[in-house]
Amino acid sequence: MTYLAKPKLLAADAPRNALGYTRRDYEGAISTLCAGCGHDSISASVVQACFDLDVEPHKVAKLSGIGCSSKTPDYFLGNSHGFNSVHGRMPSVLTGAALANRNLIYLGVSGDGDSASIGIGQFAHAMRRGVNMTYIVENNGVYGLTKGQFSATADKGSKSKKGVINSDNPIDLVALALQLGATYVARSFSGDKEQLVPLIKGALRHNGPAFIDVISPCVTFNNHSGSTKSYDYVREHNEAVNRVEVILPRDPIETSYPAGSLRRIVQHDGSILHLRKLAVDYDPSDRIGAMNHLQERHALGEIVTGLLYVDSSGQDMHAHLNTVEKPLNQLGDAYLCPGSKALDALNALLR
Amino acid sequence: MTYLAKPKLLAADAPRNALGYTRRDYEGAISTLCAGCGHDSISASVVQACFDLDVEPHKVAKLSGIGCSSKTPDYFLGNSHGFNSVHGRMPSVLTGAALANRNLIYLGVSGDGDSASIGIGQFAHAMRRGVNMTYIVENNGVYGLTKGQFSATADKGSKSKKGVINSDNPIDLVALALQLGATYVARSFSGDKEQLVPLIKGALRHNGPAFIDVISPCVTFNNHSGSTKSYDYVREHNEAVNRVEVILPRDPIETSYPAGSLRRIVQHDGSILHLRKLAVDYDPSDRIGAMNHLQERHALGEIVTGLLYVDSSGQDMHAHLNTVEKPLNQLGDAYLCPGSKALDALNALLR
Amino acid sequence: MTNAKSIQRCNDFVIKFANVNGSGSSSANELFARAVMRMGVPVAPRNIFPSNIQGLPTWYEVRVSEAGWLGARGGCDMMVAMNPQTWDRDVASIDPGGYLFYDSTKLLPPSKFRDDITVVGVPLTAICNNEYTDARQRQLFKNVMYIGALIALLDMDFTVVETLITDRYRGKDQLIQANINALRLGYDYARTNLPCPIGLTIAPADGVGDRIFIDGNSACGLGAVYGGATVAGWYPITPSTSVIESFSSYCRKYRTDPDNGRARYAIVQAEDELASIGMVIGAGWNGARAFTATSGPGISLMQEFFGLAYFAEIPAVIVDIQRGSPSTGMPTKTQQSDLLSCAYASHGDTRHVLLFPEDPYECFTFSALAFDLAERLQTPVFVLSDLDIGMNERLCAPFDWNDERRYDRGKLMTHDELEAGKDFGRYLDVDGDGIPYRTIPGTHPTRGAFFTRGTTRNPYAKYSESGADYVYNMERLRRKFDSAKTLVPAPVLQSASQPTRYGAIHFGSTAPAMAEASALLEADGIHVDTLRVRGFPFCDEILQFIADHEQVFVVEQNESGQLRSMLINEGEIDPKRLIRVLHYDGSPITARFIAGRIADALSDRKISPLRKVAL
Amino acid sequence: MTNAKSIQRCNDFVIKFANVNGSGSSSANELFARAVMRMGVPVAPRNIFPSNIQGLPTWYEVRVSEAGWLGARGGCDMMVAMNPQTWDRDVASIDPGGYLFYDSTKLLPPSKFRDDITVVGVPLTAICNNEYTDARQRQLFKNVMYIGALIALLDMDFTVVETLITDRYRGKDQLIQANINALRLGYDYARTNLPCPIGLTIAPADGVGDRIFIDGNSACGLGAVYGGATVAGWYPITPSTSVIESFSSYCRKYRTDPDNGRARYAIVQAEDELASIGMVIGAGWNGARAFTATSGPGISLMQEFFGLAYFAEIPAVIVDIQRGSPSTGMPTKTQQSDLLSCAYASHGDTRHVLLFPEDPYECFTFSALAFDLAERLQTPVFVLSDLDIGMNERLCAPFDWNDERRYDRGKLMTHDELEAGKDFGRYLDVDGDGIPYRTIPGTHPTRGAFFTRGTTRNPYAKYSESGADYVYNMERLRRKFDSAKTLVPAPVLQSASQPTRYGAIHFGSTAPAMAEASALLEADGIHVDTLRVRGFPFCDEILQFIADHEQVFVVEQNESGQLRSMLINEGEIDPKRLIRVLHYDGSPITARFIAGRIADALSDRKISPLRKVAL
Ligand SMILES: Cc1ncc(C[n+]2csc(CCOP(=O)(O)OP(=O)(O)O)c2C)c(N)n1
Ligand SMILES: Cc1ncc(C[n+]2csc(CCOP(=O)(O)OP(=O)(O)O)c2C)c(N)n1
Ligand code: SF4
Ligand code: SF4
Ligand SMILES: [Mg+2]
Ligand SMILES: [Mg+2]
Repeated sequence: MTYLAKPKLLAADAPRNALGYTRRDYEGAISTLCAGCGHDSISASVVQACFDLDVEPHKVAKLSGIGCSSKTPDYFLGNSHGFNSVHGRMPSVLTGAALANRNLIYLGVSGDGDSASIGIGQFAHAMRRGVNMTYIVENNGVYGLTKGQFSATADKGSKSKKGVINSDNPIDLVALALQLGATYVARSFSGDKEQLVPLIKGALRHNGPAFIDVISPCVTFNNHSGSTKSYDYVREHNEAVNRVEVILPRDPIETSYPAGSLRRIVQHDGSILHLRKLAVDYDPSDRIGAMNHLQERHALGEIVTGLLYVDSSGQDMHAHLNTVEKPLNQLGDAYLCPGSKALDALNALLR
Repeated sequence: MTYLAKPKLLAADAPRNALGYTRRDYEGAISTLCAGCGHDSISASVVQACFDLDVEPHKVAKLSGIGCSSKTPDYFLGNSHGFNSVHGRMPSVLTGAALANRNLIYLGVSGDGDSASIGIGQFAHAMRRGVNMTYIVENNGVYGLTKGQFSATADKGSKSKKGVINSDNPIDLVALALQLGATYVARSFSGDKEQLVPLIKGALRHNGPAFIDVISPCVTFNNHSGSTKSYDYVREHNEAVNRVEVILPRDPIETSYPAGSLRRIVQHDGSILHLRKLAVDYDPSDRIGAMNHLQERHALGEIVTGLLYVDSSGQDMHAHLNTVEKPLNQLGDAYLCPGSKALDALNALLR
Repeated sequence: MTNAKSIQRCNDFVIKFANVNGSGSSSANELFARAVMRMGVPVAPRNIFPSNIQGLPTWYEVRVSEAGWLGARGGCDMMVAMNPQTWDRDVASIDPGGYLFYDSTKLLPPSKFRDDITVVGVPLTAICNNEYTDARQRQLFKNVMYIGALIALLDMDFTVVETLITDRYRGKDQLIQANINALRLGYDYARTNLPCPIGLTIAPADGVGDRIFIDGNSACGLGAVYGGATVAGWYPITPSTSVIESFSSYCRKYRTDPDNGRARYAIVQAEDELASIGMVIGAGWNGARAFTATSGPGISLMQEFFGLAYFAEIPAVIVDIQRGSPSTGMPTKTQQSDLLSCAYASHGDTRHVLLFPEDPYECFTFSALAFDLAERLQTPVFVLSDLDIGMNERLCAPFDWNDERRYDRGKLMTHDELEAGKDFGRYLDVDGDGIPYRTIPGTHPTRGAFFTRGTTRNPYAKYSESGADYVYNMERLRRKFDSAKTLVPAPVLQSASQPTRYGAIHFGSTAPAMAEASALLEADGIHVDTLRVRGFPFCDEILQFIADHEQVFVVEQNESGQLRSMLINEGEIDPKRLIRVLHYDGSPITARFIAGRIADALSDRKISPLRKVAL
Repeated sequence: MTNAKSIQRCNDFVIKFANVNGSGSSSANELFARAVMRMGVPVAPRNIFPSNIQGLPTWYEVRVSEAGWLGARGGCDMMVAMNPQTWDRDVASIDPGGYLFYDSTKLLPPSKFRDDITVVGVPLTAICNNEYTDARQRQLFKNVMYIGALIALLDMDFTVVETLITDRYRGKDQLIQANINALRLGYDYARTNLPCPIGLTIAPADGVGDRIFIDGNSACGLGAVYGGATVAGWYPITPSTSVIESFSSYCRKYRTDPDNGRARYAIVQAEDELASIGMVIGAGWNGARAFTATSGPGISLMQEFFGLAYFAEIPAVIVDIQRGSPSTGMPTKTQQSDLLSCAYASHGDTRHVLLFPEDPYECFTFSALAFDLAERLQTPVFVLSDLDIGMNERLCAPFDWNDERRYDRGKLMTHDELEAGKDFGRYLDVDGDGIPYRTIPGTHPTRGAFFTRGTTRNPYAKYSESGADYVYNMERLRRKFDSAKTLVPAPVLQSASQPTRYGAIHFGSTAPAMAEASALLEADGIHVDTLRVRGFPFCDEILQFIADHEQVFVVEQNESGQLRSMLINEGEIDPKRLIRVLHYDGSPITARFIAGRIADALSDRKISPLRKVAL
């Protein structure tokens, strides 16, 4: 609670990353969310991922919409600029920010109401436009901040805390992201940091639109039986297709693994994704296959998690626009203003 | 052109349908669209479909957004109430209309810009809500009325009249409709009335959200080579999976066909869809399979047309809401107002 | 331990409960307020809560006033300090001579207290811990327990609270017993260990009469049921959400078909506000009475659709529960700051009909009326309530309904009229009131169908780009708006005890504070006639009132004086004659504030508004 | 065949071309207007077009005025009637004594003509058909051909048009020849078969000077380039689309990196207006100069975001090309009716900065200026142009730019200042102008980062629900808005030839008509000082002007007198002193209309506005 001053003392031996930062340097204000809210675990995972990747906090821009989930950027990366915009419109605001400075890391945080209900249009278009960002939806199937109404990701037939049965078809944001052109698509569970942290790391190092749908139970309004977004339900129906490990160029040369069990994907920035296959034989480079698998399992009530699709060759929005290397927000007057001579010449043509 | 008075004379022997109406009774104002615009052919198909089905014109409500396509409801069914609402918002207006009176036939007409760009959110939510309607998108890949900018359905790599190459991923409304819960999903081509008319008829008789994506070339801004929405391109890449015939209960008992070649689907209202398989062996009751087929062929540059998916057992929005049979807009005061006694009782509880 | 100059008051004080959000205290606090009411003493409770679900501070302020003043008073005579987070400010906020009630289980250093207040400690946690094992129970019953203690301390009637509990949990006997026991524990502890009563007491009175106790949003929902609304398209947003919750629960109660259990209504949670208002407009176009409820951000998002409904002339009802703005602003605080964005909503020249309820009674009445006006005028009608009215229970006149009353569907052309060949021009002014006839889709097989659009058209609804058609339409819309003047509720005049040159105009939730302020001013010999505006467009009485007074104060809960701007513009009033009295920090306006401002203005004659505070 | 009382005028008449939409006539007509300009005669062309792509009627009205009046005049001295659909109204619209030019290929009954006009027939179709085989060619060259005939009839300089064609198709010699031949065909036919010149003639003059000929939207796009805009998020909508088309073509020309051909700008066609403004706000937050261009419906859709940018204090530029409203209204007609929805955009109490360009020169200048103001004031800045300025070519002063000028980035806290430990309160008023310092994301590793939000926060950008923090912020925003008064362009005063008690206030595209109206009135001995408002908030000169005149006419192109309302509210002006002169049928306002209204008002002294036409 922001009302309690945050303890400042820090263990002298707290581990430091390559930049000399401790985990604490990646934390933010103290959370005001309900005790046990899945969103807080996601915040912790973001902190861990950024610490592990030696991200410079001020090189990250964190943007969100409105909702409990959208509040979380206040609770991590206190040294990063943040923007809690308006409900459902984070994608456009982030797109604009990304246009202004291609050199920052863009982290968009949203909720299922924020992205699948009011924000579905902006979500869809940010994906198809190839915005270079990590887009995390903290998906609890309800509107937490307005006290538990169904959101558009609530499964058909699932029961609300008040006992209402949802009769609308659910929107599967992962399926949409796959269809609309996201080049890094994953699903995870706030209760499984081991899976989530590497997925976030991979996304932060990915070039292009990276989408992660994180099932994140709302303990206050959607953690009862009959809900398909409760801790229990997700634990029981979680089907992880793979485990990811992110290897940075500067990391020690990896030891060899039994062939087949491991898949190695080199990303645009040189980072390497190691995918260890689990249960099913799953090919994360086959977009249509991924959609197919997803839908079939969903029909069986299973929640497919892991890195579902990755295309490390994709181009991002700036490539499409062929913009200069230097961030647009850093171009000086001389680069922008054609000056009076050009104007005189133009005037001449207009007579 | 509305400026030219419409010729009123009518051949005495003009064919009449069961209601005694001629085709003319299903026409509207004279089109102001460009000569050759695909949209006009769709209007003609709507007229034909309604004539064939003996639809009572005043029992149809036609709604649209804004655009050349959205103007067309003015050019057919002159005896139906029409509503040219605001850009991209037809689905919500139609949903409200459908809530008010469950007994009319709802025909929503939109464009690709109207539905896939500004309107994608309302499109998605109308589908998942199960609104009982026929939703036709007159898809030309551009914004016609604003002079030819790319819309969100323009294929990646396709060329604009001005020579610009589209770098964004396309939105495939059919794929979305399938994913979001439409129970009747088809794609057709304005140039193929033979295919289009029965698809519209089937949709009008379908219970639940019926979506038809009609590729409808914009002769003025998107009919050049390099466009994937031109008459030539669509003719060359059109892959029809089946042909539909709509049999009304009152029609003569059908003759038998060689098994396998024909599929018979009885709709909620007793009408029967006869699907004659074409080229591929295609199962229109397999939603996931349909999506798969669609995506695979799209990857090959083909445009899959026909009745792609139909589920005649689906429930519509009114079923979900368990509303009374009588249209809400016809319930009298007595049915709506609890009256003073109830109020007195309530007051007592509030003291 | 009671000290000399401690406050001594009966049936006239403010008691405030400081709690933690989500700790279940609200139902206990509400129990207290109801008990006061049941004892016949007017009470006005107010929630002060954060934009958060759990863990942050909340306050419940209860004003006890036998005189019947229901506006916020300000100050605090007794603080029930249950939230350690806010202890310091809570203690500091007690009026000198006031009382502090706290959980004395943990010992606190004297520095944590004040010596000019009376401190009353009850070891609530201790008692709970040896009574209950379950953590949640300990939490919940602690709340009930302090109510018990208060009953003793304030000399209230124990049985009244008992009955309340019995009524509330009717059927759940165990719950009833458990609660009454907790209540008793607190009561007994106080009686035996504390000097009861303290200086603040509640004595039976008959100041309540037949009034009812309900929040404005519930009343709006009920009003929509009585007004014949069958379609609601909505999107959750604080503080409007409970309007729809109320509508749906009353619909379940009153609109479920007895024969087959089916619904005579349809409520759809839309994907956003654009879709909500779109559904309302579609339903209105198709002849159903439809509405939505929202707040500021929703009003902004609906602007384009408002313009369509205005120009295409489609009935629609919008209930706007105003909150702290602009932008996300202060979502859980109150304000009256959406007047301009509703009155002139959408681009271009528009004017919209507004209704300003003062309390739950008018929330009910005006919500029902709005549907008649919307169909009569074929235009959007806005019910402008606010968080203060909407989310707090308020004593108000009992709801009433005249069973003779029939819904006014407005100018609807029927099948038979069309059949008889009656001329139908959808946008034709047939009788000078600017209101045309309309047809509902499906009315007649071959006549009466028309094409609705947001573009210009001729009186027969044919598309037109002619300037003459456009001007005809705009002038007709203007006439129509004038016709609305006599249809919206007339203003309410409250004359001072003697003729005066001074007047005050106010509206909505400012009413109780204004009434009390007038009394305070009268006491100081300052006489002010007050006029409560209840609708827009403004009828002549309002302009006459301004003409009749030399100086008119316009009392509002916004920063720029929005009603004043509208009065000046619509009434062609010289701004100099209208003096702003503006309160806009998100807390409900108080009589002390209003009286103070008016007195100052009249005393030091600084009555002409300064340029820098122009709209 | 020329009849007695036919109009005889040189360099002072209106000629109108009636064509069919999409028939390629516009470029030919434009050629004609340019030719007049090249002959040194001021010319003011206006397109009158439908909301349609092909087949509906369009008109191109060219006012030739050596006196230099560029406003619409009304009436028509010569009609070039090329559209059978509209023949009757076109013929009827010619002033008595005027001229009718038509395609005489098909014989028309005398009933189709008037005997009080001079009819000039050229068998265009016939000539074309035996000259060209291809249908499209026949269509296109017919247009060029009637221009050729007009050159002869109006006694214009053939070589001027030849050169224009040569310039236009430079490099495409075949096209040049083909066009000149067609031109020649028409010219020769007229010379040999018709009495040339007719009563209307164009003689060389030097009334044009160094002025340039361009449309306002192109100028806005160019202004954005000079203003340093690097990001544009937009959504197509008439009449604003060409602003972005211009911006992108000028960017390609001036902002392509010479070394690698890469873009020093980013233009994204968004999915809708909410996304457009969202992108602009995101880019502005991140330190780039960003803008969008839209029209009424877009302004309505952007309302919520405007409130966010206002309250979170983010620079943004919005170019609004106003059109006929409300709703879809008259999308291809002009109006000045978005003032209120921009000035007080979004729910709650807000005030926004507006700029009112009068012509392409100011479209350029103000568009560039807007970016400095947006960053200096950290708020949205609106450039309010309209269809009349935006989509018609207009003679205006040549663009100029001072190379010494540097972009004003406003109060930006730098890395070094932060490093040096300078106190940074994002919402702290450090020097009384109400404008706080901001940091751009990425500025400093450990200092200067803050969390931007639309909710209330304290001066150090920490989340807050405190009323005091809210009020501090609102008062600071008010101070900030006052600071803007001296930053927006000052009004332009045009004094009458002698001291007068009457004044007229106007803005934007009304300027040329107002200037001409003053002259007309002066001629009748009515003297009116005029003041052209160029920005909002209103500076003191404007209020002084009102104070200095007994009666002030406020001339606007909207139905409710929106600028007048703003003047009354912001300036605390007695409405009685401001008289509405409103023209709003979608056609550009004329001097005749303004002068007529003012003369009437002053003559029959009906000068106090009537209640019924209040805002
Ligand atoms: C325009 C607008 N409409 C409605 C709201 C109210 N509102 C705030 S948060 C929210 C839903 C949040 O749901 P979700 O995105 O799933 O976040 P969660 O709280 O569940 O994490 C709503 C409807 C708003 N702030 N703005
Ligand atoms: C809010 C809003 N924004 C923009 C416009 C301008 N506009 C009119 S039609 C249109 C696009 C139409 O494209 P589409 O839906 O594909 O229809 P088409 O003309 O291609 O048939 C646009 C952007 C508008 N009318 N309203
Ligand atoms: S309401 Fe739900 S989503 Fe919001 S903070 Fe509490 S648990 Fe989390
Ligand atoms: S512009 Fe294109 S879509 Fe519009 S009417 Fe013409 S051909 Fe049809
Ligand atoms: Mg959620
Ligand atoms: Mg299109």
